[in-house]
Amino acid sequence: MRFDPDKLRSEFPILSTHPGGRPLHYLDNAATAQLPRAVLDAVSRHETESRANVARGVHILAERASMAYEDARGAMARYLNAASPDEIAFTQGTTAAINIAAQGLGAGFKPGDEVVLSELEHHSNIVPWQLLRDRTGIVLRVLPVTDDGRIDLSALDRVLTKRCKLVALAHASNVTGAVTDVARVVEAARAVGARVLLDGAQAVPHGPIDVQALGIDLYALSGHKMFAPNGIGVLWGRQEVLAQMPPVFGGGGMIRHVTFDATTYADPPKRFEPGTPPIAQAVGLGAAARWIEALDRESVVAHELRLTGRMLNGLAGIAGTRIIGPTGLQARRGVVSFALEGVHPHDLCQWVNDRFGVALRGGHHCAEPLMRRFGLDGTSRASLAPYNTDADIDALLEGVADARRHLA
Amino acid sequence: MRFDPDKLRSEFPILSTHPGGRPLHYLDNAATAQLPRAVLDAVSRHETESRANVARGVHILAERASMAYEDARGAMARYLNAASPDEIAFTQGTTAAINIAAQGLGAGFKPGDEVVLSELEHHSNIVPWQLLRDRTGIVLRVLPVTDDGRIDLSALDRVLTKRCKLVALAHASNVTGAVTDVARVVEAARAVGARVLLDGAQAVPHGPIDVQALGIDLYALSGHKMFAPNGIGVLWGRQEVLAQMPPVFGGGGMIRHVTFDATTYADPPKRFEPGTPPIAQAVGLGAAARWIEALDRESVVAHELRLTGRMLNGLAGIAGTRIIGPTGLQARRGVVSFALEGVHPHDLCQWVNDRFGVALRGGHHCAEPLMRRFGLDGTSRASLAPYNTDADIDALLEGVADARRHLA
Amino acid sequence: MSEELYEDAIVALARAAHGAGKPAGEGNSATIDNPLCGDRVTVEVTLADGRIKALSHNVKGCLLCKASASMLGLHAPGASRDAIAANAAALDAMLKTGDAPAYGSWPELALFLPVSRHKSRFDCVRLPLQAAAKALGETP
Amino acid sequence: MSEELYEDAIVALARAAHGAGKPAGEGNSATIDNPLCGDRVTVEVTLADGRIKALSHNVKGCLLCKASASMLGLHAPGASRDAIAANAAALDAMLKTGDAPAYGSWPELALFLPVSRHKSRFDCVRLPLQAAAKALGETP
Ligand SMILES: Cc1ncc(COP(=O)(O)O)c(C=O)c1O
Ligand SMILES: Cc1ncc(COP(=O)(O)O)c(C=O)c1O
Repeated sequence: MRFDPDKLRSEFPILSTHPGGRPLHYLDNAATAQLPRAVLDAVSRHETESRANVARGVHILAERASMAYEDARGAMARYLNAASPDEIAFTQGTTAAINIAAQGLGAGFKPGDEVVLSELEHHSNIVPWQLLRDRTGIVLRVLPVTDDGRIDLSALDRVLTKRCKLVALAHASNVTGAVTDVARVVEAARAVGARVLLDGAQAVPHGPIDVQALGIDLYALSGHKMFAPNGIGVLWGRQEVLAQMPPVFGGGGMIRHVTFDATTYADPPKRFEPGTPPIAQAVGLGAAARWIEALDRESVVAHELRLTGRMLNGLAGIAGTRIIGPTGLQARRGVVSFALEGVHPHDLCQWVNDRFGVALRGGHHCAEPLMRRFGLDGTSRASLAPYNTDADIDALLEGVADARRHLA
Repeated sequence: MRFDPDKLRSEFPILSTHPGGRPLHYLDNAATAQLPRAVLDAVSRHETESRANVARGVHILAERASMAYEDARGAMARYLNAASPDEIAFTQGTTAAINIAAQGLGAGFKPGDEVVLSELEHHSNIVPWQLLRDRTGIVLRVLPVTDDGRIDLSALDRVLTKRCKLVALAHASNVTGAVTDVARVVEAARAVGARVLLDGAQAVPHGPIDVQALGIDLYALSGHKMFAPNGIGVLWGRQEVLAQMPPVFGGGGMIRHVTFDATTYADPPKRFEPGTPPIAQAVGLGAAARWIEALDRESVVAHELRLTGRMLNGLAGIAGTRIIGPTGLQARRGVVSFALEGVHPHDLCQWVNDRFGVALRGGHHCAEPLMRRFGLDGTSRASLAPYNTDADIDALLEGVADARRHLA
Repeated sequence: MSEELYEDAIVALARAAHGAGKPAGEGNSATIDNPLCGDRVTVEVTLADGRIKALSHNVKGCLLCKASASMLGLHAPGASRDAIAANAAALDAMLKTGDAPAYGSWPELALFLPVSRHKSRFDCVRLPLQAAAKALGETP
Repeated sequence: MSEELYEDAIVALARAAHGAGKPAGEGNSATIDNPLCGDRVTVEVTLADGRIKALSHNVKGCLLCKASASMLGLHAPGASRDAIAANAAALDAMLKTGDAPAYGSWPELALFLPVSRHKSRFDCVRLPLQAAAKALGETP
């Protein structure tokens, strides 16, 4: 069956609304993707038929809620090809997952141990390591970024030393769309005995991941960027890696026994899920994973690549635009950042929103070091989902050209 | 207008389902309360009309989402009578809120400084302080519990010393239903210069709170127990208290500026909201607060007290039952724990579920120290919401009597 | 087959408490906690010629757990290690599939069939057999 | 009144850039960041007899921010502190209510009325006036 983006669109109620009286050209998917009926319904069915707290409850709603929650864990284990559902810890999102990893792994780091990041990381993969540095005296080392917005892996030799304990990088950049060559990173990390964490926030929306094939140790993701509700994410970790991490937050559900003198902790993943988890949101995430899996992956990839090419070509045809990131289609996702000379990103984004119904994101995209690398304060960014169409790209290009005429 | 619990019930879709083929007598509200239409609709409207990431976005959905999120903050500020919405930090729940408070305040504690808890605390108000103790060398001191399941405030003089920096107590117990005499706690804490944190998880479902009148410093709550979605809660703190707390988790949205050398942080509450927050869930929480505010408080309180009395009397009439907690109606909520001699709580809960459609919770209720205090491994617990009726209590009492006949 | 968890026969089996008793410290003993509910089972076994000579158990737990321990106490004496393992496997399969237990299993296993619809209670029934396996030196 | 944010008049006001210039370091200067977008405004004022003798600003920001700074640069010289504060208050009220600015305000204030429907852009317009207030020694 041919992939039909218009049919797909009809599964997303919000895409047929007319906010501000105009058809919606939603190109802000890297910030948050929209929700298909399948996910909306799974959540609302859960809330109206199975809502209860999980674990320790024997009544029928509690049984249903526990099963739904563990079922979602299973769905995410499949989506990531984890060795076991026990490797899936639900968190509030990517940011929480990386913080838990930082504090958990950090308990085993010594002053002078090194963590390697890159210049294109999202703040959520920078600040947790800085907080850890402030507390433990680890050293942060930074891989530079090439002129076309990729992590410069030729610097791996220089930046990775024997003191490196962890390499923590974006799987795909939320600014340039560049996809990281993970095999090369893993090889370099293994050579110095370091672990590898990937920030998968921008990779997971584009299809299932095989964490085992990637050969990595930890993976972080957010639901809201992969067509699932807010407030849910995953920290995946290889069983022996999670097992070595002490708990980060404490509370109900993550303990074995509590006395005031000494408390013992549950095994992963529960150890990292203190308190009542985001149950309905996990159910939504499981539904989202299944929804993505049911798409014809090849067609979706081809569709997004074609739209990305159209966008890159179109922008190149507008005088004064500058692409921040790869200008080709190799090893990149449909996330396109650009600057328009003489026009502030917020003015551009406002213009295309107000007059063309195009939703972009403007600003530093929580990647200030990368902005500095390119001598910018911010960019405008268009980012794709499978439901985007030629009409969305046309509206974007028309809008940018129009903004240039009026504002540049 | 007279308060009509049956009319209220009709606002909760799940309450008219028949899980397991029986009418649902949901008495597990202290674990998780059910969702009224008003909240379900607010969330689904948000997801289908205003879904976007918050902050920094200028497109119309981003504007709507940001306004909805800040509007929810305003609603919670009103619900708690906070001095300003800036005192409301959204968290994943009570557990996350207490952990953030512990790590945040903890940065200012010295070895030997004391934190006072009580023997009836939920694990979520014990373990975070133990993790802090392990890291910083603070000392935990514990207020005992009286025979009728209240925090023994007569011990305040003995337990609070000049080294006490914080008193952290449940506002209401999730096991005994006892409500803490906050004025007395605050007076004793002030006398030694200590701050006061309340775990409000079991207090907020029963109506708006006035944190200013209480005279406390920090307050933690969960949405899912007050008719809001999972995955959202609040840490309220007086402005000057939050201002002194360093960030706990790092990421997007909580920074002022990021460089690899030094990062500066946003003011509260953003400082404590790294990453994409649970936006739709916050919207649901705001709607829940408004829904509670619209109830006729006096009638609801009278209704719940009457049902509590009926439950206490009824249980007392069944041989072999023992109430764990106050047997009177003064200073207590509709949370009733009991033991039935010779019957394990899980067997009792299963029995009343399978044969009478009554949803109770059995076990240690994440309060192992309290169980030990009463020489028990667990209790059975019935807990009320405004939508409960005499029929629910009758089913419970009939079920307990029946379980006794068959299992004791 | 009854739909009910607490048939009279299961209540009676729990009350019979075959093999109940504090560990005397003469054999291999093992304790397992149910992490969900805080219940705890201790099993002590004495072996002779590769067979179980005696088995005693101490259960702090629910009726299902006590009934399961009682079943174990009834059949373990004289049984081989393999028989214990086979019945533990039959129990797991029955709970998972909801089908009647494998032919040749202990007859009381069938009493626990209704538990298959209550995932939260699986561990209650499994705990005694897991503790026995652990006491017998197998990874539970 | 136009519904559009970027009327020609606002674009022209921004381009006119009244008062734009690097701070010379002769007066009181203050810098304010827009925490949301990283934009930054520096304002320098020189006072004489309680009135503003000169004002210059340096804006790293959007067109709305530049237009607002230009309005400030146009009217500040010769104005009293109170006039700055009154116009800042008028701006805040206009953004909040969506009503036309108070009588007697700077005429260009009205150009920013459409911003009242875009809460995310309020700070863009406010920033220059807040920086001026800060440079004048008021709490912004
Ligand atoms: C008194 C009390 N404190 C804390 C909690 C923890 O709340 P949550 O699990 O929503 O984080 C609960 C409920 O589980 C509670 O009843
Ligand atoms: C690459 C990357 N990492 C981390 C994050 C943080 O994710 P979240 O805000 O959902 O925690 C994002 C998105 O905001 C991202 O794009």
